[in-house]
Amino acid sequence: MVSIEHYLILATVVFFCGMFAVLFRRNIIFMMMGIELMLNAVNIVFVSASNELGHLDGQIMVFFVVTVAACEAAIGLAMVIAIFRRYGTINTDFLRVLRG
Amino acid sequence: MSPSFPILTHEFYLAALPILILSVGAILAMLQSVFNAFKGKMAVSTVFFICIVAALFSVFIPTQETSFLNGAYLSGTLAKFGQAFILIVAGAVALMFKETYLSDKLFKGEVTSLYLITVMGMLTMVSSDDVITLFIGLELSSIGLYALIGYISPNRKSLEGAVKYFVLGSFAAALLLFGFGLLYASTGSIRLSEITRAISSIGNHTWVTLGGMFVIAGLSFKLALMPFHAWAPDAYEGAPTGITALMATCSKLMIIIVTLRLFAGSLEPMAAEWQPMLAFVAVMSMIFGNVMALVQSNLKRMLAYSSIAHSGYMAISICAISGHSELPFQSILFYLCGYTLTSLVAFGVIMWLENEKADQLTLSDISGLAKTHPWASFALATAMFSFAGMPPTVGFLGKFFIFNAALQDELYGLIIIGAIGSTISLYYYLRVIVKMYMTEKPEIAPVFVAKRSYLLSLVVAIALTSVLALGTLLPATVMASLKKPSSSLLFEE
Amino acid sequence: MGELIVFYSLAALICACSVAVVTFRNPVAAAIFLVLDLFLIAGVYALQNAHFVAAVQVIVYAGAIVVLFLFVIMLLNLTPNDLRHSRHKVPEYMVMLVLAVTCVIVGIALLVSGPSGVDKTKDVLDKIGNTEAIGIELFANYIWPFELASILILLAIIASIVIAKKDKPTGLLKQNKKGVF
Amino acid sequence: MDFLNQHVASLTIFLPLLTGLVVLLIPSLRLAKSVAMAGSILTFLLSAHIWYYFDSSAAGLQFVESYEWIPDFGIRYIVGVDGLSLLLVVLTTFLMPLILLSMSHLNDKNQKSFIALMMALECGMLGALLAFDLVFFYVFWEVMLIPMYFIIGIWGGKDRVYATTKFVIYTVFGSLLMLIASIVLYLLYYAKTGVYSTSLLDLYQVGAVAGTQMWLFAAFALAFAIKVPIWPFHTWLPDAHTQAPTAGSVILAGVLLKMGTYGLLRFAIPLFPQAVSAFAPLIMILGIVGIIYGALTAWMQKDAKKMVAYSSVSHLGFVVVGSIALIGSEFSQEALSGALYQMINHGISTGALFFLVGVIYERRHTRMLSDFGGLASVMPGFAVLLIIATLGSVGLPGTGGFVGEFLILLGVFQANPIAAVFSSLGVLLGAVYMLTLCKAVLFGPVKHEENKALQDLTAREYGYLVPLAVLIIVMGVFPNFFLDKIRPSIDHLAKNYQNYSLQVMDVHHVQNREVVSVGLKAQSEQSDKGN
Amino acid sequence: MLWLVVLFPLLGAILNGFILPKHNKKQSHLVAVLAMVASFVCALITFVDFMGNGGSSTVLFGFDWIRAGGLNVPFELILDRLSGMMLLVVTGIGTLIHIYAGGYMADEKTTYRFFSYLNLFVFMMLLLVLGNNLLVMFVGWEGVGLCSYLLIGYWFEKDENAAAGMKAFLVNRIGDIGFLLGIFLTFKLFGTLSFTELRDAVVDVNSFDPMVLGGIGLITFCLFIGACGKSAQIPLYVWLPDAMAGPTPVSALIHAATMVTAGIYMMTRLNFFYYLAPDTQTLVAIVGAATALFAATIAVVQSDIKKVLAYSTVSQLGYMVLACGVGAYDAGVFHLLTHACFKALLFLGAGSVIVAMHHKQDMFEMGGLKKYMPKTHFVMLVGVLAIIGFPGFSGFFSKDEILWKAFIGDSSHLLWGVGVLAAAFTSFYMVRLLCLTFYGENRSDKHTRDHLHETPAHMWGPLMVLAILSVGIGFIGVPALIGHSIGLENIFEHYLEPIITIPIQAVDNWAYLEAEYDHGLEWLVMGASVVIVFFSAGLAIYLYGSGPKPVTVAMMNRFNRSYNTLLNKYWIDELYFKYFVNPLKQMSLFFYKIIDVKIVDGIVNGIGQAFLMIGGITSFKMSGNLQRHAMVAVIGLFCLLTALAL
Repeated sequence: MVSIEHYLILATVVFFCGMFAVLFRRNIIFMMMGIELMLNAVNIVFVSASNELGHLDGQIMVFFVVTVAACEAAIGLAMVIAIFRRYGTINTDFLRVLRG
Repeated sequence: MSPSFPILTHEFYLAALPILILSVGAILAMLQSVFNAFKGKMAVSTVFFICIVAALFSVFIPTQETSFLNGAYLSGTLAKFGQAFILIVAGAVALMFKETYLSDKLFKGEVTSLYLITVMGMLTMVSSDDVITLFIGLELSSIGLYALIGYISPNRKSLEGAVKYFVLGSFAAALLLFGFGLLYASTGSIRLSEITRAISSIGNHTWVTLGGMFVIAGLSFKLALMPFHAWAPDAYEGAPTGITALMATCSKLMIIIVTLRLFAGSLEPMAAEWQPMLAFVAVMSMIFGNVMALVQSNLKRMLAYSSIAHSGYMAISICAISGHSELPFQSILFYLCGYTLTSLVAFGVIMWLENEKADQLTLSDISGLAKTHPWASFALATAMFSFAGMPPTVGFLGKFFIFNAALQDELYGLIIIGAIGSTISLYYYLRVIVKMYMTEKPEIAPVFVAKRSYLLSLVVAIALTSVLALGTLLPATVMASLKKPSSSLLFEE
Repeated sequence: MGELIVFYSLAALICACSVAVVTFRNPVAAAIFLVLDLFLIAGVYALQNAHFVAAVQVIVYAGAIVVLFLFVIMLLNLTPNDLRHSRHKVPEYMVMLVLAVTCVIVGIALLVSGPSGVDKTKDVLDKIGNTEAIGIELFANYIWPFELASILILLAIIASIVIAKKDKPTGLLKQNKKGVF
Repeated sequence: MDFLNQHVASLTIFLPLLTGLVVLLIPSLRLAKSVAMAGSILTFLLSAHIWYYFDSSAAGLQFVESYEWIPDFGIRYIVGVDGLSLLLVVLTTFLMPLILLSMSHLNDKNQKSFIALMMALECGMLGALLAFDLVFFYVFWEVMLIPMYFIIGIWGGKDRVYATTKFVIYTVFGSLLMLIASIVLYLLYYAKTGVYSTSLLDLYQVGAVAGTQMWLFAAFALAFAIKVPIWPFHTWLPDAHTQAPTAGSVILAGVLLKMGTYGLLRFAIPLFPQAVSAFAPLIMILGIVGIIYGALTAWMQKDAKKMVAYSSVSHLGFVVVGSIALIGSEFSQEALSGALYQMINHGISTGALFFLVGVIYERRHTRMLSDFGGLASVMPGFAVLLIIATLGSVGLPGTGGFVGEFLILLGVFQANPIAAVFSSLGVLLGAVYMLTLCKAVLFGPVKHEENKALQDLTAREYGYLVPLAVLIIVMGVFPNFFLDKIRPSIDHLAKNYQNYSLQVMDVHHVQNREVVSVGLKAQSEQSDKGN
Repeated sequence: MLWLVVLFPLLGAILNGFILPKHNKKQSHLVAVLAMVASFVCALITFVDFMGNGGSSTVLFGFDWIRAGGLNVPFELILDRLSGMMLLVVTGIGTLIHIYAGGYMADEKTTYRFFSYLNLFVFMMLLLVLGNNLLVMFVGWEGVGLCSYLLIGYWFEKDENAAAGMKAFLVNRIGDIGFLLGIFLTFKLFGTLSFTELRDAVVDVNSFDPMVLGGIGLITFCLFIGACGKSAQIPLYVWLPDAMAGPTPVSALIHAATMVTAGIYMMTRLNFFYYLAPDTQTLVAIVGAATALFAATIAVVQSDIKKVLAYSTVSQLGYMVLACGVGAYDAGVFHLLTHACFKALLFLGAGSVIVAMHHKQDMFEMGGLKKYMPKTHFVMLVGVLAIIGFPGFSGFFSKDEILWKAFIGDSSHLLWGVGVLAAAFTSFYMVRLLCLTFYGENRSDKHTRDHLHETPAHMWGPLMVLAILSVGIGFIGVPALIGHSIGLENIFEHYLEPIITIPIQAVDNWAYLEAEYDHGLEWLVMGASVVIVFFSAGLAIYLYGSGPKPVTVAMMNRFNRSYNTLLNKYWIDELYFKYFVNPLKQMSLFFYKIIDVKIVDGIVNGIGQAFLMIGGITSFKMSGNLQRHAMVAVIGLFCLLTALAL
């Protein structure tokens, strides 16, 4: 029997990996992948908690998180396209009109 | 356990009517776009306003004050207050929008539908108890806003603002979810009310603490509290002004309401852990929000930093939350009302001034405005005084109540910092007035075209009147009416 | 014991894949690793009796979302120039250190205190993973968010269209017309 | 008449505001000016009504009006007059018509807004003087700032923006701390009685523990010190004065600064008696430093207005010193009366000085002393009035200034002879700089050609200067006329500041809506412990 | 009636100053003179009435002036023997000088101003004299200072005059502070400021609390500082010579006859205090004697006719103060009286000379005026004889009395010695003045000489009256010694007796005043001084009898340094400037330029700048980079964690 802490730590590692991507990848697509990873980490937490507690709520939550992740991916990628169309790049370094 | 379907009673439909109306409206508006039916500007905006008004009326239909569907939908005074608030403000913003140069862009089928869904998401968020619905609501409003920021205004800033908001917003959502995940793991519930109850019985547990930390971080992101604020100036500046107003007011309200729901009962048992965190973000926001606003030249960006500082003030009050006194709730809500009205005035004036050629107002653009546009200047100046918390505007009383609440909780340090921050803020608020009233018009100045803008002026005038009235004659009434929503948050053991 | 072995191998692979996702330069490779990652996570779900969720994970995530990613990556035909690593002016390693330290602290904090001992008896354990139960739950208690999710998807569609739609360039953008389409 | 007696305080406060609004709405400038003048005179008459019907045998609050404002928080609208505020109220309403009379130099378009702002300012000042609720007072206290901010900022001199911003930020900083302290006080009252109230009538009885009192007093005192200004918080004053238009300077020096000392007397002292005893030496020292420092600094100024501004620092130092002269466990009544009296005097004589500087500024568009000289032969009428104002300012016997300074010094001497000796240096130094001013402007040869053709005062200028000059002398010759009105209040404050409740504050001439008087209760045990 | 005495001059001042048309010189003169005459007549009637009633003090209550706390100052006038006498002096001499001034100021354009000030001065002086409490006296005290300021600066077009006026006012203010402190202390000790009450409080007390006695000492000291200012004693005398910048009638009235004697008057009023404070008395005596000598030495080398008279005034005031110091208040007041007459006479005479000389005041440009202005010469001669104490003239009696009292009051006789020395100098410089002005060859330029003429009747008329007084007034106070031999009683001493009250406790200290002395000694002392006076007068005649002899120039060169020191008044002004005024000015500039602008404002502005800078830096750091935004957030998260750990 693997205790819940293991799952939580796994989730934490994945979460911070995702965070790393957001922090250190200049490419918006990578950043979005990072966010997907973070959401997956969240899902691990919910699923393991659900298993631990004997609830279905956690799994339902995962279900919705996946949906939301899909939506975010859709709109994010739409933005990537729009950005690429305008700037010719998706490197975030070029997003610097707004500053100060 | 046997499946027990249908809990969707007619009471539920009645209670959820505002949201249903909005979604129907959104779909109608989208259909207009799809079929290109009902040509003409009027059609879409008519649908839009009818929806908003109908939803607003439906808020006031008396319903059972319970939670439906295990907390998926709440219909209490606080929820109703939030819904009415959001609908009114969103309607007002749309009214103002209607007379700006971007009107055509907003009142297109698909964009109107985005707007309606955004509003709907906000309504969902203020009226849900379980994290799932709450999260859906959050995403509904956020995604809508990403699109609204990015699309309506055709300059490159808006897209940039949208992207930044999107990335950081998603990041925040992930943080928030991670926090809720941990809370779920430790409390066994995804309902705010149960989480709260469980926390007070579990007490100080590391998972709870950590979960709370991530939740605070996520909420701070959405509230634009330092150091999770960074998206706000960019998004505020990049967004069309009306959308900025919406972000500054409605999305703040929805987050605040969720925050209050979550912390109303749980902050006290966890005070030792969570209060320092809240205090930290509050202090950072009050100091750096104000200090960084000092050096801004773009009006909206300045207001963004100022809104960060204002969130900081609200966070003070959040620190002071306890389950036994409605004062902090009342004061936050009052503050928020005041802040919203003031923002409506300020952004309204900016919207009125903006046009295609001058879509990013800077401080030097409004130099000498008082000579050419006395009323606009007066409104903006009043708004600035209200932001700065000077009587006789509502800003002062808001600040008074916040301070009051915090002092009741003996948060002296926070209040002193708040006072210092407030003093700093005075400088940049006054700078706006200095530019308008005490500076000559620059040689190269944007031309502010005189437009027909009865609706916009009407909204600004009403908001302005309210700013003054709430500061002088009516505070008692408003405070009293906030009492009931606030007392619904009181935590009974 | 077997469960433990499976978990550890899955966890190790997940971690490796995650690191690969965030460090690989080639977006296609990263996306592939992401798919792998998601599959492995589905395994973790399965390990915890969440079979339905695991299936959803595979279908929706791996099947739809990552494909979307790959589609966009291909569509944009990104050049290496777009994929440069970041060059931060702030000390990058310090931030990394902060990140790592935060991660470790969170991990340790989670580890040191076991479950909070909250009441577990709400549902029967054997229902976990029971697809039927999930369905009932979803359409009974969670019907409202479920319906809202449909609106959310609608919103995402509209928003994506609105954002990605080719717009007539105006104002500022006239000089900066570098679009590939 | 009954109605008037019941509402005269509110009418006095809000009539100016109303007038200001009406002025803005009237298209014709001439009419607007007449309306403003009528309004301000009417306000003066209202305050004269208060003066006339004021029962000078009672220490209590009179003409009380009390309504709920924010009942949940116990915040009320309470206004009323007692001896401490009476004179200042009348001074304010008296100055305002004169100020209106003095305004002609503005261009037509702006003049209406200027008048409206002035009227708003008057409303703010009167409100602050008459308010008897801490929050309500604070509201007016801040409301005063806004019109002044615009007056200096729009119609001021070259560095007006700097000056006015500094003025506002400085003041607001102090008052925010005061706000915090007020709230703490209010919560203390709640903790003690279980009832929310911000009414001064109630808060006087809080009797916080000594340690808390220190902090609260420090916050209040800082706010008031900045407003007064007490050295070293004074640097905003010369800037504000120099940059402000004449009318602004007059009202600033005439009334606004007094709010600080008034606040000390009304709030800081009776609310925090133990802290007062502890802080009195410090404040006394700062006051004395202010007297000497202000005077010395004024001496070498090249700008006439700056000189008068620094003279305010010095004069208000006297007021501060007088307000805080403790003899054992009582305040010196002489010094308190003197302080209050000196506030009025300073308002009048410095007001007159600013008017006079304004007169020559209008003619020559410079205020540098070196640009004048020998004006006595060109403008004899001006010379006479300037000399009278100067004498009032240096406190020559026979002018009001003397009575004030004398009483202050007399009282301070009873409390602390050394302090009195140092303070009295101010009397000498006051003469030094004021006579330097006089000499530089009036005497010597007419050095500049432009000055030879200067026109003497016009009828209008006489119109607003002569009343002041007359008052300077009347106040010196018949001080009892004024002192009698304030005596009971002063007496009560001086003797009972440690236990200041409004038991004696019975209400006269009005059937007030509810009973205001609260029994004189024994100090709480806490405060005894603090002792 | 007494009120009328006071009010007439005020009325005159107001009429002239504010109401009547301004450009009619005759009219303003007339108004002023009428006011004075009316006042004088009333004063005379009052006085006669008063003496008719036995000359006991009466207090007239006017109104309550200041009432605050424990302080209640009524506006009261007191009419007693002292104030009655002063009443006559002020109104009488005032009237004469007013009449005279009409001629003196004939060329002026703004005489209304002059007469208004002058009337106001008389009003203030009367308040000073008549006030029944320290505060009313102080009103007059400062009021006369004000008028003095205005009148010295009457010709304000010249910077020096305005400066001189200012100096007078300010130096007086220093004294006034002393006066004020004295008032405060009095109030603290006795709770009242009324003279009558104070007197009742101390005269009959047998044994004082040492504290109270010390307090009285301090009171008297403080008040004496005031007196030093007003009566131009060391160290505050410096204003008086400069005050000669005013028109000469002013110098006569204010700076010789009335105002400057206020100090002596005040001390006499409060003699019961002073008697109780022997230490102060000693100081007073020393200061008086020192001033008398000091000023006399300076006067010896002055060439400006008015300056000589000014220093002579200082010197004579020193005598009066000396008299007060040794307890001989009656003598002091008597000298005050005689001095008022003859010094007014001298000043007005000098004024006539100055008018004749077209406002030239240098004596070395005069000479031989006797033949042009015989009447003036005559009165001046009388004046000089009076001041040098020529036997039989008023100055002789009064000065002798003082010197005698100084002799007996001081066992070392040093005070007396100084007094006599000063008298010698006095007679030297006065005779020098007379010789240089009226005798010898005329040294002026031709134009001036051609226009030399005697003054009109309304100018020499008052002079004649004063001359008569200068001679005659002495006979009301003939010292007992002489009086006994020529059959004249000392009316004056007798007259003042009720005023001069030695408190019971102090009677022993002042026993010598009443003691009997050997007449031979008295004669000897008197004779010595007369001889010395004659000797120095002779020396003066020898040196200057017919124009300055070359030997004076030789001596000037021989004793260059001492001469210069004297000419520059011992560099006292420079000293004051160097050690008081300039440091204060430096301090003022330092306060403003360094402390105010740099430090205090620097801090205030610095805080603002610092915030702006922080804002600049932080917003630069947040340079709009998405990653950086996220990083800040993560660092924030870390901070939260830290906050948690804490």
